[in-house]
Amino acid sequence: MNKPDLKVRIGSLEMKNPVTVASGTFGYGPEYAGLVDLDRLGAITVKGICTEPHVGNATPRTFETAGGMLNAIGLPGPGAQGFIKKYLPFYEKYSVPLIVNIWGKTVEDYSRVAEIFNDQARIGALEVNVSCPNVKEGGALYGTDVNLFRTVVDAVRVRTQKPLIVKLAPNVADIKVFARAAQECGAEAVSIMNSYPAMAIDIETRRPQLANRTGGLSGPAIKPIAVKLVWEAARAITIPIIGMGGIYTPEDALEFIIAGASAVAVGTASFTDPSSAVRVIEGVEAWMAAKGIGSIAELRGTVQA
Amino acid sequence: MNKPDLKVRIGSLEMKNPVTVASGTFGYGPEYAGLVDLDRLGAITVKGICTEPHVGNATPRTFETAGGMLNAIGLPGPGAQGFIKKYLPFYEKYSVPLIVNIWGKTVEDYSRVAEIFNDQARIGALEVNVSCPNVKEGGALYGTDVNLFRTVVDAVRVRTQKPLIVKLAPNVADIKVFARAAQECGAEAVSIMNSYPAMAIDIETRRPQLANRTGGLSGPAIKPIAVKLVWEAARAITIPIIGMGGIYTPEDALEFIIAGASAVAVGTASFTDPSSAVRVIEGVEAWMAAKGIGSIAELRGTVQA
Amino acid sequence: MKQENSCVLEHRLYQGDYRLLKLSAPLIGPLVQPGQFVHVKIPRLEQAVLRRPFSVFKADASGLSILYKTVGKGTAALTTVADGEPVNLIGPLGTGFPTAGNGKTPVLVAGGYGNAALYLQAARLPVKGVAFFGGRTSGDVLCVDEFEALGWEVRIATDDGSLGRKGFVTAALDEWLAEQESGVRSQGAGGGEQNETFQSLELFACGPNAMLRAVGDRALAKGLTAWLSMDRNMACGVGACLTCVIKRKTAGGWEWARCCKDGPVFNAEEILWED
Amino acid sequence: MKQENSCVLEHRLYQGDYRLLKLSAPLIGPLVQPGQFVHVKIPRLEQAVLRRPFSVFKADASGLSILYKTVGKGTAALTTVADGEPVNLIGPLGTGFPTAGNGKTPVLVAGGYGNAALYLQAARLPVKGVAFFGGRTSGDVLCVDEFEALGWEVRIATDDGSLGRKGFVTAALDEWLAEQESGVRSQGAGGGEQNETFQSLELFACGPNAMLRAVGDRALAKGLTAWLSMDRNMACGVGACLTCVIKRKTAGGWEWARCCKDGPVFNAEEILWED
Ligand SMILES: Cc1cc2nc3c(=O)[nH]c(=O)nc-3n(C[C@H](O)[C@H](O)[C@H](O)COP(=O)(O)OP(=O)(O)OC[C@H]3O[C@@H](n4cnc5c(N)ncnc54)[C@H](O)[C@@H]3O)c2cc1C
Ligand SMILES: Cc1cc2nc3c(=O)[nH]c(=O)nc-3n(C[C@H](O)[C@H](O)[C@H](O)COP(=O)(O)OP(=O)(O)OC[C@H]3O[C@@H](n4cnc5c(N)ncnc54)[C@H](O)[C@@H]3O)c2cc1C
Ligand SMILES: Cc1cc2nc3c(=O)[nH]c(=O)nc-3n(C[C@H](O)[C@H](O)[C@H](O)COP(=O)(O)O)c2cc1C
Ligand SMILES: Cc1cc2nc3c(=O)[nH]c(=O)nc-3n(C[C@H](O)[C@H](O)[C@H](O)COP(=O)(O)O)c2cc1C
Ligand code: FES
Ligand code: FES
Repeated sequence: MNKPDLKVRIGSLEMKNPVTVASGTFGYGPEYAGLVDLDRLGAITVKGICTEPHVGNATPRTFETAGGMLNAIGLPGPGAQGFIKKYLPFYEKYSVPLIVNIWGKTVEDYSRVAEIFNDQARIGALEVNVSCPNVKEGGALYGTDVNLFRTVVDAVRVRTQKPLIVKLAPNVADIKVFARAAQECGAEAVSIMNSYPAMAIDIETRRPQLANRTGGLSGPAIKPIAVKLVWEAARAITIPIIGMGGIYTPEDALEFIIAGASAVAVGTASFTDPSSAVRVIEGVEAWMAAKGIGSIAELRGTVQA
Repeated sequence: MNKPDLKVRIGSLEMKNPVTVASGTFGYGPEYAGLVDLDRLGAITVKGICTEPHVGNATPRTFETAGGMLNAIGLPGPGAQGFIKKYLPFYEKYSVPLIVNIWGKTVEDYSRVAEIFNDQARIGALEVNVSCPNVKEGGALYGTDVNLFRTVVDAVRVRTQKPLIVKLAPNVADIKVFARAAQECGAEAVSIMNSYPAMAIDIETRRPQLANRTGGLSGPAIKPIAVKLVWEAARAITIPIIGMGGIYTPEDALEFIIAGASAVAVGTASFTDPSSAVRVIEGVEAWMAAKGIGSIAELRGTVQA
Repeated sequence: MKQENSCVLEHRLYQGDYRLLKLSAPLIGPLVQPGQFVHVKIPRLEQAVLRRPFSVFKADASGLSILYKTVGKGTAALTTVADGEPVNLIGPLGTGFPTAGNGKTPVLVAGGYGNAALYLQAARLPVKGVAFFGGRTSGDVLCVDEFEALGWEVRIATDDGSLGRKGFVTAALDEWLAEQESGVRSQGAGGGEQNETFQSLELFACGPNAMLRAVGDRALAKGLTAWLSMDRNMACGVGACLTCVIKRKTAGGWEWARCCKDGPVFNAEEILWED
Repeated sequence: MKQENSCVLEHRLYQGDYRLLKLSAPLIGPLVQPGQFVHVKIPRLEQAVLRRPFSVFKADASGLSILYKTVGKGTAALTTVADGEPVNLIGPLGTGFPTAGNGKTPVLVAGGYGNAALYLQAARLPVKGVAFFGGRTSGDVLCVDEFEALGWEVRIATDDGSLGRKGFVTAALDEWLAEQESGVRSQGAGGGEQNETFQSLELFACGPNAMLRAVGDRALAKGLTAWLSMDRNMACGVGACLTCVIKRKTAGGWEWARCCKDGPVFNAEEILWED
């Protein structure tokens, strides 16, 4: 049984296997370093960062639901310079590729943060979050109005030579429109999907369970939605797709790859079990080896549909 | 402890309690009659019917997922005349209000089926399904393109004096647009939500788990999405909302009502437990009585958000 | 059709991969007809919205039992239920086997859990005949003693030859049918009577789809009546959701028939097989 | 911080609504510092994506135990785990209690599971002092004997007066603090020494937020150091998700601090309470 070739490329970013972690579920890297061998991962994707430090939402920020959870963290973070100072040095001792998730309140914000990170050699790619359901400023609209969407992607594109991954919003009538727009604007990849706008209410207090009122649904509950979106997008574009949404097992990851994803991200699963991402990598490799599948490319998008 | 007033009105349709069943999960009525006292329900909503008999999709038609299920039944049915002959007589021995879910492949289909049912006194209201994820013909687009949506609702409206409930598609960027359009076109209510377009793939065969390739996700998994959509729509319109999506317990139903729904439908829960709808009714009544809440109107939309 | 909160009376390994689960079911038990099934809410499998259908193996006022094999997450969860634990049932469901026609000689054909599904039929048929049981290996062939105790002649075939003859159960059936046909022909003088004896055979089958189809095809080819119990994924179990449909021939073509309500047992004649 | 597949060594009703769960944890057990917690994957609760945090009650190489109360679906599911069943743990997590300052006299204040969370601290502090335990009723006051056996003086208050004095634990604490303050004042001659004795009190508290805030306010008002173990909903438990934040005062204003990583124990001085 030969070892299958798990390598995946997103523009100049080389991942030795197709598994990264989903932004916001793995902190900035150090948090899980005691439990997870970071260099086993195909890449680390860190929590969304904007130009300036941001406080995010009030608490409660998460709530568990059937087969999933809501979050409305609201993108608190140290800002671009804070991230560079506080977290980039940590990566010197690791070889794992680094994807930084960026966001902004304005188009100008997006391009500034992209520009700041463009100089940082340790950063392998930027993931542009135009789909955070939890910040009032623009965020949501950038992901669901295709003109605004293009404006943001264009603005970021001109400021960075790094591979650009555009993270699509799931709550649109036709994901293909946004996938194509991202490709046309010169993105190297899209990631699908962000958490789905959702809500839960405490019937006793009649207050939302999240301080932000609404939040994003993630976890196994949304997996079938994500697989569908990946499958649709894969037939509309030629750039790679990073699939995510409820991936817990190697089988889940394979389902996304067969649907059309080139790589996948493990998100909520890390909360349930921090070893999830590594288990997924090992399982994908073992499954491919057992079936004699030589490479991810051989598997990608092979769904008979 | 006084008995709370559970009555709800949808135009001329009077429901003695706010709980109906979701179209397609309760057959045409007779199927569950041996297990459920149909006259306990606020209304029965039957499976989607179109002018002519329709065969629906190939099998497999359903697939279980985490906290939910996919279905792509594809609206098989006896057609309008078939329904009238085969099922309407059954309702003579019951007093439960009857809501008939209608669909069409063309705008003309919609208006014809509405017209056929307009003469049937036993039918209390029509629910217009513009959001079935599982028929290729038009269906999906009618629910996500607001101009087509208006065309369908207008066409049905002119052909029937019965209360019109428009069933909205969840996979839109802004549900308020469709809720308002339904109200403006003269609908008496909207129902939210239909199952969410989704997919699952068997990694061994690399074939979709459903013959139709994609299907609709329903069940507890989608409840937080549905609650959010109901909450948003409730702030945009004044006509009643029938909320649905993963309702299993009285608390779930109360959550939808507090979010802004006037009535609710129990769907997938009937598969898990046929007594779900009656349990929900009894539980809602008991909860309201215990809290001294006199009527549904007192509770509706009272979320502090 | 009732919904009943039953409770586990007995739960143990039965044979091979199969477990026996006996449940108290004073409401449902006495109503069960051969070939009917119960729709089981698997305890502790909270994330599962669907019940699981199982044929009734035995049933009377003392309870109802099923024989099941672990094949997925539902049946895996079922293995953990303990004596006294509550289990919610809906049943009896479906249209089971008819009794054999007047003067007919019943022939049973079963594979896998089909043996369990046919047990009540074997017990209640007024005439006993021959039962053909197939399985991958000897462990898959269930209840042989019990059928023999009921007075049935049991013929076994296993894929690996570990019990009975080696090969498919349909091969054993073929051989026997040929014997019957020619045996009768060579004995008699004219054609009428022998044909009648052979034609008196009535088949009742439950097992994998491929087996059912093979049994049905043989029966149709030879002009015999065959009743096939079809296994189809189910959601509601009561005829409401239209998940479990198969194509049933009609005068003009075909219509959908629901395995959970119109079946699971169908006359082989009615079934329009898809490939 | 380790992830460990532990296994149930003991599981029983402890007192009132609380159960004791003892787990084998050769990796995590020996590392636990007082006030730290473990993040528990509740077995059989498959639809739940989140772990549940529990303070470590006791821990050594033989295992670690928690005391928990059933309040929701996770803790309800936990009550069904059986001896020998595997339970996945992450721990020890968080920044626990510091040891008491040099020459300080420790005072413990606890409500509910706080008693369990403070036990290791009580056991490991070099000096024993007074422990104030509160609860709704006598059944909620845990481990009194065990604290006494460690050499602590235990003072109890219950809302219904069924054990100890009637009222909030903070009322008992207030009275005692006032006694200490004035007692010292009336005994001594000058002001310096008495003040020093009173100022030597160092508070360690765990319990409901309202209680913690009350303890913190008193401490700040009287210039005492108080360490409060905060209970916040958690997702990751390791500092990655930013679910469990509280406001921590900074020179310029405040910043978020994560209860799971920077806490759960904070100096009362640091906490910016929200209303
Ligand atoms: C009328 C009828 C009678 C049956 N009688 C028996 C019996 O007596 N003993 C026995 O061992 N099995 C029987 N089965 C099959 C049994 O229902 C399945 O093995 C069981 O549903 C598998 O569930 P799972 O969760 O373990 O498998 P999974 O594959 O994890 O189930 C996933 C989904 O697929 C469905 N599914 C999977 N396999 C089947 C199948 N073969 N038939 C129908 N649905 C399936 C499940 O119900 C569930 O919805 C019968 C099926 C039918 C339709
Ligand atoms: C650091 C720390 C230590 C703790 N130590 C103990 C202990 O020793 N003994 C004990 O009985 N309890 C302790 N708790 C509280 C315990 O975590 C909750 O009672 C438990 O999570 C409730 O889960 P549930 O599923 O039963 O409740 P549900 O209300 O059904 O839970 C739903 C969600 O809310 C969260 N949640 C609910 N209540 C709390 C709470 N009070 N704190 C944090 N999250 C909550 C759950 O984790 C879950 O995500 C501690 C909490 C923290 C933060
Ligand atoms: C707690 C939490 C925080 C998140 N923060 C971010 C973020 O900062 N930026 C972003 O693009 N996505 C964020 N997401 C979305 C995830 O990256 C991912 O798209 C989503 O959770 C679906 O994957 P999953 O179901 O595997 O978690 C967050 C998700 C969670 C649960
Ligand atoms: C098996 C099945 C069949 C359905 N058929 C219809 C239908 O015919 N017409 C329709 O408007 N909705 C149909 N639906 C959608 C439901 O009415 C409901 O909107 C959806 O399932 C969400 O509710 P739930 O989560 O409670 O099931 C169907 C759903 C299921 C599961
Ligand atoms: S399973 Fe629902 S119709 Fe048969
Ligand atoms: S629980 Fe995730 S940061 Fe504390």
